[in-house]
Amino acid sequence: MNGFLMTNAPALLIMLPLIGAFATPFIGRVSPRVRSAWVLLIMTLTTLTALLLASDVFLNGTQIYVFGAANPDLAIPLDSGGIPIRIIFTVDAMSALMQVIGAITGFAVLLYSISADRIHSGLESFYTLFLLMIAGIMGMVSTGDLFNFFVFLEILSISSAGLIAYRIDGGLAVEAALKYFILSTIGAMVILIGIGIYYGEYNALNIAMIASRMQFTLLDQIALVLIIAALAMKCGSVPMHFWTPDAYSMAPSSITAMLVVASQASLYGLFRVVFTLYNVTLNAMTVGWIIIILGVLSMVVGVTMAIPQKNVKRLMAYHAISQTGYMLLGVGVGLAVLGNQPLMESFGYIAMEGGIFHIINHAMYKGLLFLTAGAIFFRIGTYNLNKMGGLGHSMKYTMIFFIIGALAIAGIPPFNGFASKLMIYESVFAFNPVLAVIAMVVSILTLASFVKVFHSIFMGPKLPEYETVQEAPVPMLIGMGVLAAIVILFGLFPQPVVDGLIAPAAHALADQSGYIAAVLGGA
Amino acid sequence: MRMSKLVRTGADLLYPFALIFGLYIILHGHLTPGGGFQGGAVVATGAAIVIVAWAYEDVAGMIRKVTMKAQESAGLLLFIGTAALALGLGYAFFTNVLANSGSLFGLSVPFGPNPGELNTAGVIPIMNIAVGIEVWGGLTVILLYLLSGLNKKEEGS
Amino acid sequence: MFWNLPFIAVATLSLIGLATVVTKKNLIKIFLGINIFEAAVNLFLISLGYREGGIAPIFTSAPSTDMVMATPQALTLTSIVIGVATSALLLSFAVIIWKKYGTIDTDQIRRLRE
Amino acid sequence: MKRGLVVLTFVILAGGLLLIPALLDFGMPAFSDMDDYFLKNGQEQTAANNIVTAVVFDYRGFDTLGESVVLFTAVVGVGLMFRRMLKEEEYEDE
Repeated sequence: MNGFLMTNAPALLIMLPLIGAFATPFIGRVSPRVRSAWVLLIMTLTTLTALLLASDVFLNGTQIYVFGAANPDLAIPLDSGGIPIRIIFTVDAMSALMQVIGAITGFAVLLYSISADRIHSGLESFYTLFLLMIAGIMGMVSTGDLFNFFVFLEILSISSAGLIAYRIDGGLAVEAALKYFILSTIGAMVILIGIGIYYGEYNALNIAMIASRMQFTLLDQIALVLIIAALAMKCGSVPMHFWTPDAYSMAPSSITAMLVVASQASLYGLFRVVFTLYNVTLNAMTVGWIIIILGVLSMVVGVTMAIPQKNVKRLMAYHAISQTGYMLLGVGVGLAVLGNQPLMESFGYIAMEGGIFHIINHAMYKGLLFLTAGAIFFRIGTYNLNKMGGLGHSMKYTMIFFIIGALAIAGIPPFNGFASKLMIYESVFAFNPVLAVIAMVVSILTLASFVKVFHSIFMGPKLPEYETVQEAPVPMLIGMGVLAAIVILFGLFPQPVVDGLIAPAAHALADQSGYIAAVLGGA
Repeated sequence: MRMSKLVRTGADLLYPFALIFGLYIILHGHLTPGGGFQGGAVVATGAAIVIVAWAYEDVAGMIRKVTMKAQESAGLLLFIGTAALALGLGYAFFTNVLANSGSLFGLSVPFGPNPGELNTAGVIPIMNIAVGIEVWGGLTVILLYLLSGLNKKEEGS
Repeated sequence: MFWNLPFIAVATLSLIGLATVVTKKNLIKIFLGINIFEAAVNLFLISLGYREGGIAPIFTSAPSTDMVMATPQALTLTSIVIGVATSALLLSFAVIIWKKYGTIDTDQIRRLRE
Repeated sequence: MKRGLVVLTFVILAGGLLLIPALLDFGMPAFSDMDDYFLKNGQEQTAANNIVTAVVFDYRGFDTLGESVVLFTAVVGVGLMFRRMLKEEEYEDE
């Protein structure tokens, strides 16, 4: 039984949420309580599978799963002459890390959502789409096949668009969803053109196979530009960021926290293409600088747009853009010195680790912040900062969670944001001091912005219209508490996390030949 | 809006033919061009003709959203169940366990052109049927939803 | 390069589609632009698999075994179904927008801008 | 400024797309080993005469599952849009 689970964990990771999603409309007819229990059960099982798979990957190295083969470990059929012909899931340390992020955030968000979205209609469909979103994220981060990546990307964007429009809200939410969906459809089609170019050149769809045949011709450069542009748009980096504030602010808060993870799955795709598909064949300095510039622009533009916002979720969305910049900056610096082993050893790996550590930290604290915004909305019915005030008297726990999230995003010491930002500062300073200074200034501006938000939400006298406001319900607090606990834990003990999870992920990402060898065998 | 009697009768007459043609495409997916998606789309087109010819209120009684949704979910569950069949037998997800097995759809085929035999291809015909059921239900229910959404506006304004 | 006509058609069609998306103000026309772009991508995929003189890869009563590549056709099939699903959701968004705002002109669908 | 950005993206995209016909040869793929494998062994391994179906449902069956899921997702999403809303859900947020 254990062996069966271990072997088939990658398939189960997709199957469980899918079966859960297909059955939810039926089960939803029985009673809301049964439906909640069912969704929670499926999510728990998915989380356990993800953790099991991740532990397996971190202990025993990259796991592959071949769909449709008699033996799921045999990537290359004996008679095929050394080419993989089926869809292969390749779960290396980086994928496993992303799966853990998706699973834990999904679990916490679901706990929160069961209580927070109770008053709405159409909840069977809501949870169906939620599970499909989880399946999309899991598929995107674990697949080793480009076309499969595209299919899961589409599952993710369609379910996200449906969920962003969920509240309808006099058409506003639909408008935000429409904007997001038009952009992501065009983005996905552009990615498909890139995949088609690879297929036309190398007659392969498997990432490892294309990587082993990669010659970096002019066509490959076109494909690289198309894919980087589309994925940078999907992860909300600056030149194409304008969908982010709309979508993040109009979605239900629980979904916004998941959208953060969804955009990080696109970020993962970007890193996977650059590092695994191309690696040293591309001009690492140029592409690295492109990604660094995208990152710096995102950081600066995000934070400057955030400061004047009146809507608390829009403000947080602009901060999300700014934090995405840190990840791009860290990993971009790692890419810029890729192939140069001494520089890589001295600061390249640390920069990549910082960027990747920031992905997991960002998912946790930004999810936490969006959930607190949702809790406030749940009780007082508005996101407008000018209408809030004095809530610290009645919503103490929410206030504490907000403080934890805000200090973490600003990079204040005992929280996890500090740990990853410190790694980024140190390594980026060694690469180019100006970039490090910009990163620090952005961090200070973030702190200033959140101090202002904190003041206008929680401080001041109790307002008369919020006399009867109570603390958020317990399940919502538990959901926020899970994320807050992780934020504090990672902040207090960053070293074991970096050594155990982040460093293997960064090395797996940079190590193209290891990835190819895991699929194609040999080297 | 109900169309003229000529159109309605014509649509009713066309519907069984579309149904049979679609089912033929679904069932022969592993032998001739076509398959579950294409056949399902043909059947759904038959339903679309009926929907266009009759008014929404008439169609809502004939083709029910709930049944179509259930049909779609059932098709998907059959599809994923067929794929998971291999897991139970100790192979990887999506393995074609019935091909060349001698049982249902289990005749083997040698290489080269041949006239075609329906009882071949293992799980592929089953998956074709499952996908056909799903697409049939899915496309029809999308049409019904869009139509009902447009109808509500007319009532309101 | 006359023999590369399908690829030239792909480039032209995608530019037409994208230009429609960028310049038109009517939501339905924007969706049509997206559909044209999707059609261009599908055409691109299917032309990648063509081999000169090949027939469709179906062995039932096939006149020869010199066949075109099968994978692009499978990919195109997937892509078409995804396009259908996308169009359905986009159209339903347009219906809701029309019901709530009374217009499908993108210049007037600007209530989110703050 | 925004207009200029759009035009710039457009020109770059047009250049990239028009390079494709100049660089790829129609009807003469450089590699074809994966598809030759399907054509040669597909009939015996899957017992299906239609190799496209064999690829769709056997070799790349997982993609097809994803594709059906996309359709299912769209149906659920459309259903969500046209659901009957409760009274207390209708709020305008500033």
